[in-house]
Amino acid sequence: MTPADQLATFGHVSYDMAHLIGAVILMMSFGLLYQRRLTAVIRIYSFQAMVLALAAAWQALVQDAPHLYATALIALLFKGLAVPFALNWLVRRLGIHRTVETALGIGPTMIAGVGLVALSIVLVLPVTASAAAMTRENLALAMSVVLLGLLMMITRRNAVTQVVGFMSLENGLILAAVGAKGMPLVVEISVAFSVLVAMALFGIFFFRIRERFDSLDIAYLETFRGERQ
Amino acid sequence: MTAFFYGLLHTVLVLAAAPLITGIVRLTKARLQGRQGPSPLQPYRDLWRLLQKESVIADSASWLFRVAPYLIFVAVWLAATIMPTFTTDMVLTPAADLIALVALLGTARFFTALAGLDTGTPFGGLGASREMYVASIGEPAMLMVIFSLSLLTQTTSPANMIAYVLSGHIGIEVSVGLALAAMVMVAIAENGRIPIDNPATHLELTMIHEAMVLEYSGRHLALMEAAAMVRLLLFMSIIASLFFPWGIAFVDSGPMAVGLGLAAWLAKVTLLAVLLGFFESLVAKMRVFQIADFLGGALLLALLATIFLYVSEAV
Amino acid sequence: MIIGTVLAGLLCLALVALIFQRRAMGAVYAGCLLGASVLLGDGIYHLVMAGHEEIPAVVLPFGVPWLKAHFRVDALSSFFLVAINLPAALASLFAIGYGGHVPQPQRVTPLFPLFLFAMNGVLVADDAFVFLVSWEFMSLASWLLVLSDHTSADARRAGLVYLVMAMFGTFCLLPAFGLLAGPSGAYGFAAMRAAHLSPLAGALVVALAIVGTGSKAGLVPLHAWLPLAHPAAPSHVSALMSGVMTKVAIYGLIRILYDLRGDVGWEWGFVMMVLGAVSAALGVLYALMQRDLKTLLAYSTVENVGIIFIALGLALAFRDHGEVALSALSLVAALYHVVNHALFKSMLFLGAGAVMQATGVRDLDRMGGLLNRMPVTGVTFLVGACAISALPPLNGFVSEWLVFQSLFKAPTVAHWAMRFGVPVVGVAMALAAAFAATCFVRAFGIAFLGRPRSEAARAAQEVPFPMRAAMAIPAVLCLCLGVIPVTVTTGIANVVEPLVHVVLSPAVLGWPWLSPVSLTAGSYSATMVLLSGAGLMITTLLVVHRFGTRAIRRAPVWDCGHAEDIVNAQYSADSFAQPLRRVFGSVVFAAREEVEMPPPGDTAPARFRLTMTDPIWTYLYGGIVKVVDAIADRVNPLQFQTVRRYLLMMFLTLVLLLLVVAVRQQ
Amino acid sequence: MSGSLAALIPLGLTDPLTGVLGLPLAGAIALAMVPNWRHAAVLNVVIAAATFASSLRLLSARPVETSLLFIDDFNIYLVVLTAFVGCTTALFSAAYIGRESKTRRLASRHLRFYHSMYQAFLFTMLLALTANNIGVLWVSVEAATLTTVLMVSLYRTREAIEAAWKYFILCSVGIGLALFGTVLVYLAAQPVMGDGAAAMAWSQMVRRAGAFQPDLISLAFVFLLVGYGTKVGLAPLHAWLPDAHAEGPTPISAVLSGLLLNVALYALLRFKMLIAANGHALQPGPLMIGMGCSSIFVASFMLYRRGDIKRLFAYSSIEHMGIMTFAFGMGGPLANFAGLLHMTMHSLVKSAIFFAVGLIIQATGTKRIPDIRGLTTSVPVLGWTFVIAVLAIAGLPPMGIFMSEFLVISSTFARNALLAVPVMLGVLLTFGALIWRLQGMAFGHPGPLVADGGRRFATAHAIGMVPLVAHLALALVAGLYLPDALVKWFQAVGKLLG
Repeated sequence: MTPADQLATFGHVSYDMAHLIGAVILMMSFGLLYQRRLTAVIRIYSFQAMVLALAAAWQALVQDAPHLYATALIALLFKGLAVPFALNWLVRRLGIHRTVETALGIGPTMIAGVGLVALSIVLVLPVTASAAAMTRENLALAMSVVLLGLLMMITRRNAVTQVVGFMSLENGLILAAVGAKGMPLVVEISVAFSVLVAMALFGIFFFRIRERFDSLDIAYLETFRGERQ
Repeated sequence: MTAFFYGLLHTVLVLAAAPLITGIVRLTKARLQGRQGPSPLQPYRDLWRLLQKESVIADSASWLFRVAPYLIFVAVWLAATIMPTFTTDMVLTPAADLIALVALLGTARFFTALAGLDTGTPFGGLGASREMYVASIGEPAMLMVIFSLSLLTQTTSPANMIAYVLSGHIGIEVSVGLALAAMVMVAIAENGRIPIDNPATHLELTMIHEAMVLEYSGRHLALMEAAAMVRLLLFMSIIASLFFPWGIAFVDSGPMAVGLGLAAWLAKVTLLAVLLGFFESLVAKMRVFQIADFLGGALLLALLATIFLYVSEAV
Repeated sequence: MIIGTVLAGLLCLALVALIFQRRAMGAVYAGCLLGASVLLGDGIYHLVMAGHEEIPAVVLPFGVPWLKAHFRVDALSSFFLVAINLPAALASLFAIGYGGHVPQPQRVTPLFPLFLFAMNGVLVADDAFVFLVSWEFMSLASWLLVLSDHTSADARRAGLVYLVMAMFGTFCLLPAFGLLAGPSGAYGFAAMRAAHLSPLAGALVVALAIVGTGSKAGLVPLHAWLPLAHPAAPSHVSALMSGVMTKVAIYGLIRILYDLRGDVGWEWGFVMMVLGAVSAALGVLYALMQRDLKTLLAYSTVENVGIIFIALGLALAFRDHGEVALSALSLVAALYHVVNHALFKSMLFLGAGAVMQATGVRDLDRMGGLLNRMPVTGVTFLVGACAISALPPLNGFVSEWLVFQSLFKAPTVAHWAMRFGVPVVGVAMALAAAFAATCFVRAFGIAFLGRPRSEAARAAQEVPFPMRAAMAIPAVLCLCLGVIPVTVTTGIANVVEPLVHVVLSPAVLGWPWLSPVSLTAGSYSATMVLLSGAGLMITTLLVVHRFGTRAIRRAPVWDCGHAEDIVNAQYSADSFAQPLRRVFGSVVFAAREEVEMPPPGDTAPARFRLTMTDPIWTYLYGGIVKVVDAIADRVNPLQFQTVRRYLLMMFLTLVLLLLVVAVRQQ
Repeated sequence: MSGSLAALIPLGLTDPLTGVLGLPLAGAIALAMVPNWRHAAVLNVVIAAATFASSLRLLSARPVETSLLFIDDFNIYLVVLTAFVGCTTALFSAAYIGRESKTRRLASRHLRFYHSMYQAFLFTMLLALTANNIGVLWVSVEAATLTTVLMVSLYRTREAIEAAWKYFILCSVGIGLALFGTVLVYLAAQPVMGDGAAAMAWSQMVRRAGAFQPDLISLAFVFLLVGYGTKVGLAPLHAWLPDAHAEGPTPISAVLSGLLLNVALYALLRFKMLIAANGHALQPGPLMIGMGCSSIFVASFMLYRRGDIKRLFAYSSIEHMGIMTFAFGMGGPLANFAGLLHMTMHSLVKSAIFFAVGLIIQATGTKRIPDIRGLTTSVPVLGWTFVIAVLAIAGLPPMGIFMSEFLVISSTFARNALLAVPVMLGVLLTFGALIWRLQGMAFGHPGPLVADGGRRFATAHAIGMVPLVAHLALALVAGLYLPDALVKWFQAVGKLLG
């Protein structure tokens, strides 16, 4: 048992903090699912990213793994500030109608979300009986966030919201990664790098989409669907 | 040695007796129709007359047309030669069992039909088509008769069948009766007798066999006629020898027995000829497409005959 | 090893043909002729030396790595080497004269040697992989040959059906071998012989083998491709496909059922027997209705395959009941018919090819009167027709006689199914025999006799020498195989000895008398029949010419007085078949005849229309196509979903799998 | 920091991997600078060839295994294969792209971008194959996705962008899930291996995988299966594949089918080995068998409705991936051997087919199947080669795919007949569809050809034929004879795959 492991036990502050932060992130995901208005969606996302940064920082402290501070910083600056800004700019620039029609009603979406959380807890609890309690909680929360992100991508018709859903999915991944004790930097780098490139791509896409069709509703991107001659 | 002699004798006899049998049938029918009728020897005179006439051959006919009569006649005659009638002690008896006999007759029919088609006349084709149609159902029926008999007697060779029957292994069998009935029907069909066909008719649309030989004349026609007569005798002999084999002599049963068998055979075939005459006078010819039902019936009877063998646990 | 070199040579020939295109055609076919003859000789040599010298198995370093490729020639394969390379040699000889007249020679010449190569490869294979590779290669080559006239839509359709059916057959054989080889993958035939299978697996192997080889041999209801594909190919190829390739399939069946599998229940024999009977009867009935000469011949192949299957089935049943002697008899009958059919069917197809070259038509109703114009072709075709109609003293009759003999002994297998099944099979086979005669009277009579039914037929010329030779040789052989049955049977008896472990004594009564079963069971002697027949013939000739005139007068046809010169007044192919069509066709093919009579006074000609449908096509294959179409329509929308839907599919898959894990953990 | 990517840089120059990984990386950068697309194309070929040459060195001298990179029996032949196909495809694209630019479909700046991306793609492929660290593996697969997305959208047509979008979204999500699985694997390994790079180095993990927390890696495998399975193109995760193949430039279709799918499957198999080494974890077999069957079925029925030649073969790729997944799911020496062989053969033959398709499209000017007729008459050499290639992919001997299908089906049937039946049905259906289409395209009266651009295009055409023939020749040889070394590797890997 390393000292870090001793810290990561029930009732201990480090555990409670981590748990709390994770829970908040999960709440944010629900918020994303619940929210209809585009700007609000973006705002919630940025908040989630910031909380994620907090979580990373906390883990860095607990595990005294300094490289996690880097992750925290990336999350804070890039995902918490830059991306929301860019998205807001896009929304304004393209003048997309504010409220986004959802494919699935809010109520059912929420129920499905709760179901997913339950599923992930059911899955994780027996799994990590051996592992540290903190890891376990983190894992359950992270998996829920991932699944909820996926759910959001499914239930929203609009490109921006889909992207947001994708990115909150990534948040879940990072949450899992930071929770994983002593995981080498490789993963964080790769995540950051992938998100970076992903954003770049989205940028390119939005640009292209705009120069071809004048909206972000991906229905425009689905007229052809492969040899619909 | 005796086998060779008897074989030769038989070869000559079947040929010699065939026209007589036909004559007897015609005479019977004439009498039943209240006519005087020609003498039973008339067929001999007809054949002789035909032999003397020149043969007219259609321009469109190929060489097959001229060769066919010989092939046909020889095939039928050979079959008749092989089928034991008054003694089983003959050289050629093992040369062909009943299956081979059927096939020999098939050969004859094959070439008859071809000859019918050769001149390229509508009637020839009509005859050939109908002949093959009749045979297509008649031949299987005959094979099934053979099948049931061979199941009963464990052999397909006529000589051994006769021996088996005469050795008294068989009581009265339902299936034998059925087989006989089927055999008779097949025989009628194969020889183109009423009700299948009418050898005397020349009303084109009803005829089968006559339509094929329509273009023949002179010696070729004579051969065709002779072949028909021999075939009739052959079928009568088959029925007589397989179903009523009594009196037939065996290997190394002396000349007395053979003589007896000879008498018995002539008696049997004469009787059959008369019966045929009676029968033909009684029934009317049936339409061409009913023949299928008639022969199908024969086929079914033969099949039943085999089935009944199992039922009666004879094998 | 001779065979190896020859096979390699065939491959080289293919290359030569590919490079030099048409210029090398004659040389290529000559090479094929040489190769096939060598293989033929080799096969005969092995047959003669059978037992005296053991041929070593050859292992070459390719194929499945840890297995290598095994080749071996035993009595069975050398017998089939003979049965296959004899027609192959004839076809090559024929092609020397014929090859240039096919629609697209450059698409045929390179593939012909490959086809021979593949078929012989199947025979010498000694492990499953080599066997199947050659088997597939055979299908491949013949498929391209079928497609050689690729501009005709029919040929393309035939090719498609053919190749798919061939693949189906392979996918039956493949698992069969898989079962024989077991999970460890012992694909060598030697290992398979030793393999012990569970009853179920054994049954599965047999069933798959029957279906797999049956689909290649053209067993009803798997025959659908055959009458399409065989006629579509050039005639010398059709001869190979019909006369030879089906035999390769038979070889495969015998190899699996009699060699690799020691014990097969009599039930399977019964099944094969029934399938064979159905094929025999239906096949010839189909043939009887065809107007296209080559299609007719193809259907008659179905019939003959059926007869062979009957014999093979009987052999199985007998073997399972310990009647080894009878089993040997039926097996001999089967192999006898194999070689016979290989001979006369390829001869007939070559004849059809000659007719097509001379007249350019395949439709019977446009031929006629060819016997006078093409004497050699005519006579050989006549011989073939007689042989295939099982007329003594030709070879066809001998094998059918043997089959009948063993069939009549079948009730000794004391089981009600056999006892009641056999008579029915007997009826079917008897019908088949009778129909075959009718069918070929029709084929020969309409095509070669009567008056020419078209200008093309009127202008027909006899074909050049190599083709005539290629048809004359088998004609002679048909007679030879017919008149010395005892000798042939003795030879074949040695071939089947290793399979049934008993030597059949074909002539209990001594040399010329073929009396295989017992002293009394029945006998046939083609030799004596022929001799005595000749004697009677001479007598007849003497008598007739001694006592009758020899005068002959040529005159216009009489025809009951009202002869008219319209050639179409002759009986046509359809009208010849009409009575049987009325009786059977209406039931089996839903054949319908419509006659449109013009109203009185109208001078328009009356019209006759005939429609026939093949129920097996309509229901079995049509059904399959419908199902596939329906499912394809259901599945196709997957291509046209929105990204969201695709994500949803992904999501559901994930959740499903997670649930699986969750359930497993509890 | 031993775990960071930075550790990649100080690779000894003597290390054979330097060439294999360094050359394409350098090439990517260099090609971005070359303005003239003709020079770029030639340079592209040269670099790819050099990469291939240096990859051959691996056969003789294997590099020492680090916690980041390693070469073992499994990836060595895949590396060589990838380098080879990369090289031949570069050659083909040199012949192909010229024509495209002439027909004004591509501006030269696009081409510049294209060549650079091509090398980048090769780099990511090779990195993924040689990666020992599962994190690095993930990174490179992700990078591969990004590069290919860019290349798929190369023609700025509406269809191309739509396809690229679909491809990007689906694969990013898939990749995300794969990352989650990777994290889970680390979590499973960490208690046993201790913190740090050791717990992500595959070669070290596989030795002690028996001690891992079974439930955790089971869970991980599910995420990895869905994640990497998306890139493999397993139904129902396959949706991106046909469009990406159809709308991108043909050389890209060739490498997508020939390389990317293989690499994704390779990643999946690495993790399967981990699970196989752990006795108590869930059996991956059934899941893979299920996915394989569903892919085979979906693909085989889809084929009957395709009117676009590139989509047709894209679906056939899905089917073959299904067969491989099925084979590995069955496991056992025979099936695994067959699966590995099938991977190799498929990437050779399928890329060859796409070469042929590219030339055909350029010759006939259409990719609608009904408009393509009588190729064996109009362009005999290409037509017949195409016929041979399709027959090979349809699984007819003497090509290698027949051998693998033979092994899969026969061994499966011997073990569990019922499992083999759907595969056989699917393969048969696919066969029917392919032959049906092939006959329509290759035979019959030839359709019209687009006006030929004279000698230059004739030579370009000839150059394009070279890789095509080379691939087929290899497939043919492999169908008859496999070198012993390859067999040994296959069998060794087969053991690990369980």
